Amino acid sequence: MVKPKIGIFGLTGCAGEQIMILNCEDQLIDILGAIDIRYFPTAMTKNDEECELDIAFVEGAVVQPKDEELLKKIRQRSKLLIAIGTCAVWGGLPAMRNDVPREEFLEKVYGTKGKSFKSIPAQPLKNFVKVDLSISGCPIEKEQFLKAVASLLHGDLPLLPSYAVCTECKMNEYVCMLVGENKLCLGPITIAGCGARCPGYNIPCHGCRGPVDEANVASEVKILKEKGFTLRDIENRLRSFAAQAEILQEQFKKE
Amino acid sequence: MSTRSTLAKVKNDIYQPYLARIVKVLPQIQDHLLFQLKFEDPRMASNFTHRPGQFVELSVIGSGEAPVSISSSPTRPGIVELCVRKTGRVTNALFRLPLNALVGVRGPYGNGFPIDKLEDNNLLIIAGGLGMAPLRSLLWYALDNRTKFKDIILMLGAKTPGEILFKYELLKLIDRPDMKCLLTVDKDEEGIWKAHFGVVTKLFDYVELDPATTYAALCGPPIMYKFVLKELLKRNFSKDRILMSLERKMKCGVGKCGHCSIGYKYTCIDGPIFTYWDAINLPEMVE
Amino acid sequence: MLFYQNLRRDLVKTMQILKLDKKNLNEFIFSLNDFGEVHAPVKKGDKQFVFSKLTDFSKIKLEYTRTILPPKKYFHPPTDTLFKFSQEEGYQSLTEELRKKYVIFGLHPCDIYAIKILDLIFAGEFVDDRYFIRRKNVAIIGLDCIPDDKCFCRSMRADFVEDGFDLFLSDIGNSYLVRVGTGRGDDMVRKTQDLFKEVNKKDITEYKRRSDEKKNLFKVDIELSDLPEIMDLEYESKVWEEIGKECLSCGSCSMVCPTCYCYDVFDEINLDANHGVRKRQWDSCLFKDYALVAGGHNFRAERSLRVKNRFFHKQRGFVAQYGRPSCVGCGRCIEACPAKIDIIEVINRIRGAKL
Amino acid sequence: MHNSVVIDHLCRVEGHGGITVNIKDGRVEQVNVDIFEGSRFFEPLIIGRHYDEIPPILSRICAICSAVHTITSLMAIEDAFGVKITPQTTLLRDLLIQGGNIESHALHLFCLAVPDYLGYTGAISLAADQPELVKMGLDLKKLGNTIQEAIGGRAVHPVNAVIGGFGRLPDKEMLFDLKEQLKKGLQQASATIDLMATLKIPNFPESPTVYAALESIDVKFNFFGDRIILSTGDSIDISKYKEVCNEKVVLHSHAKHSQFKNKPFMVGSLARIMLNGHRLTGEAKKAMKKLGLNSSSQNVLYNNLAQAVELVYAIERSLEIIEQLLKHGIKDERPTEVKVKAGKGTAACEAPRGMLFHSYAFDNKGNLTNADVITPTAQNLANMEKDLRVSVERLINESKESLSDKLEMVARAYDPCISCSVHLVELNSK
Ligand SMILES: Cc1cc2nc3c(=O)[nH]c(=O)nc-3n(C[C@H](O)[C@H](O)[C@H](O)COP(=O)(O)OP(=O)(O)OC[C@H]3O[C@@H](n4cnc5c(N)ncnc54)[C@H](O)[C@@H]3O)c2cc1C
Ligand code: SF4
Ligand code: SF4
Ligand code: SF4
Repeated sequence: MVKPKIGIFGLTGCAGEQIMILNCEDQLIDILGAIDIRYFPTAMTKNDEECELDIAFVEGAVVQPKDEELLKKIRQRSKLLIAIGTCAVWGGLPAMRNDVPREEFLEKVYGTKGKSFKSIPAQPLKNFVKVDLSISGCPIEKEQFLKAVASLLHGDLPLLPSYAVCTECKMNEYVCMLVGENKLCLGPITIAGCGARCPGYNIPCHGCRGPVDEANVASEVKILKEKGFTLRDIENRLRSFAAQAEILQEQFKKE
Repeated sequence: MSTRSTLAKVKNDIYQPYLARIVKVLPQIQDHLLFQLKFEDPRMASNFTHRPGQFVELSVIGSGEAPVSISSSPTRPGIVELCVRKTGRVTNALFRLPLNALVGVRGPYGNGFPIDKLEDNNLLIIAGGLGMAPLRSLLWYALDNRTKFKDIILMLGAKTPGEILFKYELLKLIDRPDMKCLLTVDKDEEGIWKAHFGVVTKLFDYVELDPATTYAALCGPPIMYKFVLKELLKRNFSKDRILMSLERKMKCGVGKCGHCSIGYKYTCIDGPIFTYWDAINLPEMVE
Repeated sequence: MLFYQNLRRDLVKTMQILKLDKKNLNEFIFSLNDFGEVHAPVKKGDKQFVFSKLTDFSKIKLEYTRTILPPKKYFHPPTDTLFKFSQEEGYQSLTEELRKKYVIFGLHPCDIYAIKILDLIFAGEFVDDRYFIRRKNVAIIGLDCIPDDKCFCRSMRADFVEDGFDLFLSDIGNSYLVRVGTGRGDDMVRKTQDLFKEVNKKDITEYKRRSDEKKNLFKVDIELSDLPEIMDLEYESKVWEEIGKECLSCGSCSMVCPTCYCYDVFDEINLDANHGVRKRQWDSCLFKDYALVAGGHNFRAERSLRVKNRFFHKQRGFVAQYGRPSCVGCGRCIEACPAKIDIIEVINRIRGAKL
Repeated sequence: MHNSVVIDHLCRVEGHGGITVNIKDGRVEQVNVDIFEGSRFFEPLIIGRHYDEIPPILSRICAICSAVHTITSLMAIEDAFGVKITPQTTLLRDLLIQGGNIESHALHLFCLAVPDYLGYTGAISLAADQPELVKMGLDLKKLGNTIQEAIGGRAVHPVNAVIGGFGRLPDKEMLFDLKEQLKKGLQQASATIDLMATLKIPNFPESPTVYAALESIDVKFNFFGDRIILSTGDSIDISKYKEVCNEKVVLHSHAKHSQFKNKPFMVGSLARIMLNGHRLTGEAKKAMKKLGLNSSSQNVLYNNLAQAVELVYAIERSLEIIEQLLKHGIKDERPTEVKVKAGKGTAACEAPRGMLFHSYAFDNKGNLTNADVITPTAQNLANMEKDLRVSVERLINESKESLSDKLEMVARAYDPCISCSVHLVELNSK
């Protein structure tokens, strides 16, 4: 079997996905045996900047023209482009306040010198190129990544859950943070895959994996309001990880 | 009913797929292949039988399982033929397999056509698109037991000649004196098509049907059902004499996983063949 | 003839009813370890309960209302590995862990009833042996209960059970009436025979008193007899759309329902791209892709249709199939739903009752 | 001889950075560390947010230091509101931070630095030749992650550490389990020291260096502290951290640079060992001696040795914490309640790469009005430029390739966490 050529790229982000990949300590040697890593600057020198790739895993959001350039180049040289992590899939935290002009931020942070930096509103990869598969998570789940790689090696696109965090939360028999504890839990509208990690620690879901396909945001907001949360608190939480998701944008426009 | 579960029950695990080898792959139309499978276990190979209209759960090892109608006739045992359209995860994986690869098969499942009832009647088979896959089994069953049936009529509609499943096999039937094989296409850009043009319902003009002694067996896309049913009802067909094969998502094939349930029926064990009467009495059944 | 009369008398004797002093309960439960790993209701968080392995007697919560997950998790676990596979060897059944023995202590009648319903589903023309092997290896000890405002098992005719348990304990003050339901139950009792006493008149009176009292504690009452017809008539009701707007499709109700059994099946492959396992995992008819088929057609694309389907299947479809609703009125889905969709209220709305 | 060296993309560091060296007439004109990681504007993004949302958001500044970012953020908030935490919480936080240290140091040593010294392009190629060595490194790394998962709920961006305590407490079995793994880890860490002792460490970047670190809060070596100490002899309260990390914007970089009294300084393992190393005990103390680290080491490449020493320390410290927890039994504590009030809070921790500061101001509703985060990598950038310049001056006659390899080595010795340094700092919004 010819080993597929893989590239692991980071645009702008915290490198969480790359770290999670390196965190697959027990499987790393197996993975290296099964694939041919051509580009992974976080882990190796002498990266191949040009070769055709079978699969490109891309982490991070696009926040500057440089990111966009790199992304387009990656698309050109890759058969499959897989967005990994919430930043790449949804825009992530950096896209929290795209309503504020970048110049304002630059000036606040760098003062007058800020003008010489280029910055664009943070956006997910799909706004620029075709994305073949999205594995969200902030960071991605190790298990999910490993299963995805295995599926890809077998020639299939991986199966990812399309249901909400609540489903996993219930399967794990955790105490409900929303119903029982009246906490601001986004589990009902957040895509599963983390095993309802946070409710498992008695922490409400912050929505770090982004919304499910058909998220009933209006109902979620209504429930939270009835519990006494202010629209501001609710909106802030909704904005944290996937403010750019259309289904959430619709909600923001309503208010 | 007896044929349904005897095989699966042998080992007491109703979900157990048995290994079968892909012995031949016959290209059909684009993205459709006919797979000839032979069970690895010789006993399975010789014991496996089914009723036309039944399906198997086909496993592509590592990719998953999907329901597929049996296209071959039980009158020709030893080989199970499946005509598959490439559409998703499992079917794509199936298309990647080389000849002689192993797949998993369990079944046959579903009620199949009520053969005992159909016998001694006229048989009107109406197919559209992939609908020919299960109907081919019925057709050959009837032709191989020719004396048990009265008139046999096949009506098949496709967009173009290039999109007719089992085209060469069916074209040969046109000349067969003991049946009526009516094939129609919407258009033929190459200009070589010699049979009918137009939608499948137009073929009704070429036949005389006695609703009292005829069973109609339908399988095709929803839009076809809509028009064909209208035509049949117009000709006073009893709802009990219209048999249709319905499609629903399936995971287990044996009435447990819930996916194919409509109202209080399971498409997999109560169907996939339903009479029109059953169908209209199930909520959601007919769109 | 005499023979049968004797046999009958024996049968009555074996279906005995005994009495267990409450102070002997712990000792009795301890003895159950010989029949399997004992699981019992314990607290989770501040207000919730779960069936879980008993490690400490002081943790048992006999007065629990309902557990987050129903006992179905013991017979039809959230994820279940069915086979291991490889190209060379095909699919090989995994059965080892099916054989583990459990004793679940403290099931309420509705949960026992629900297991009987699951039995119907997993039996039938194709018998799901995985389910039934587990079923055989789990002993069930029932416990009566006090309904809360979400319980409507009485309406669903699941407030009392005659069978489906090995033993059933009813509180009569200082002791429990213990009904023995099976030979295994009989073995359990005989193992600690000294702990049990004969039932006397007073006990019977007390049992009847409490049983009557329980009937009056239900705050909810649903008329079942004409429900299927009414549901058919209200198939196009606006109520479904209204609920569809509220429903989050989060799946909570299906996960916690003791009689929801739907599952998905998928293959998981290893990094060697050859070996792997086939699993099944709880699914829900409320999920968007539940009825989605290849090519993109969705038989229940709208949420309202999916919500409707759940209620129909419970209260209408199952009746047609098995002569009773599959809902046992445990109240779990009411408690779990973040959107407060309440099956009692839905039924009442469909009936047009004023709320 | 060449005119300029450009390292486009620093490899095996986390994030995007490059080095540009301009040479004119055989003289080094300019050395820049360019950070071209995009700006994510963390601080302005969170202005107005409710206090309890701050830690999970700011954890995302950096994946590899996410545990310590979370803890420092929690501490700054607790400082602002006067929340007291229990000794058990303090211990668990320390344990979580040690998990982070083990993971970070093991990753840096085995996947990034050691391959350099042994002449490999990275752990991937090293694994092909010396799988046991890489396996040992991965085991150690995994140990760090296991701790972070057990205590923090996730290896990256912990969820379980919250204001006032923890969401769920570890149970006894879990701690016993960790203890066993840590014991094995300690052996592997000792083996790491033996390995490090054999490495030939070149001295081309050696030059006078100012070190800065938190003064250990304890008599023992520690990652917490209320005062900043420098090798210049200065000692400053952490609330005045700005006097040390006097940040300025430089045009070639999205990260700001820090200088103390107009001099660059170094933070991180080496700085900690230089300033607090005398407080080490046990195996870590022996390791320091074995590796020949003493308070006059001025070679940044020794940072890798210091990391190895700290690897031993972190494991020993974790064991110590677990012993204490087991001795007293895990108490079922709920997080301390927060009483919100207007105010400011500052906290500092030693992150794997050096001092980390979080400083916030809140209004009386508990909404954030001001935030300032200074990461170690940002503090190190100026010093890194200094070391690079020294190195170029000494190596100016080497081939371009060898020069750039060596410069990369210097940059990597700092273990820069570039994404960390480029979130932005200092914001005064009214
Ligand atoms: C009774 C019956 C007979 C069928 N006969 C044939 C046939 O002869 N030839 C043929 O090509 N196709 C047939 N189909 C359709 C075939 O089952 C689907 O095309 C197939 O399941 C797609 O699987 P996939 O994994 O490639 O697609 P995906 O979209 O990846 O589907 C994933 C899974 O969903 C389920 N699923 C998806 N679509 C369907 C569907 N239409 N029906 C049932 N389950 C579905 C399956 O479990 C499948 O594995 C039949 C369906 C039924 C119900
Ligand atoms: S805790 Fe959150 S994720 Fe879990 S069931 Fe409740 S709402 Fe859903
Ligand atoms: S529970 Fe929510 S916030 Fe927590 S990991 Fe899962 S998706 Fe992310
Ligand atoms: S439908 Fe609701 S009340 Fe009825 S059995 Fe299921 S969870 Fe219990």
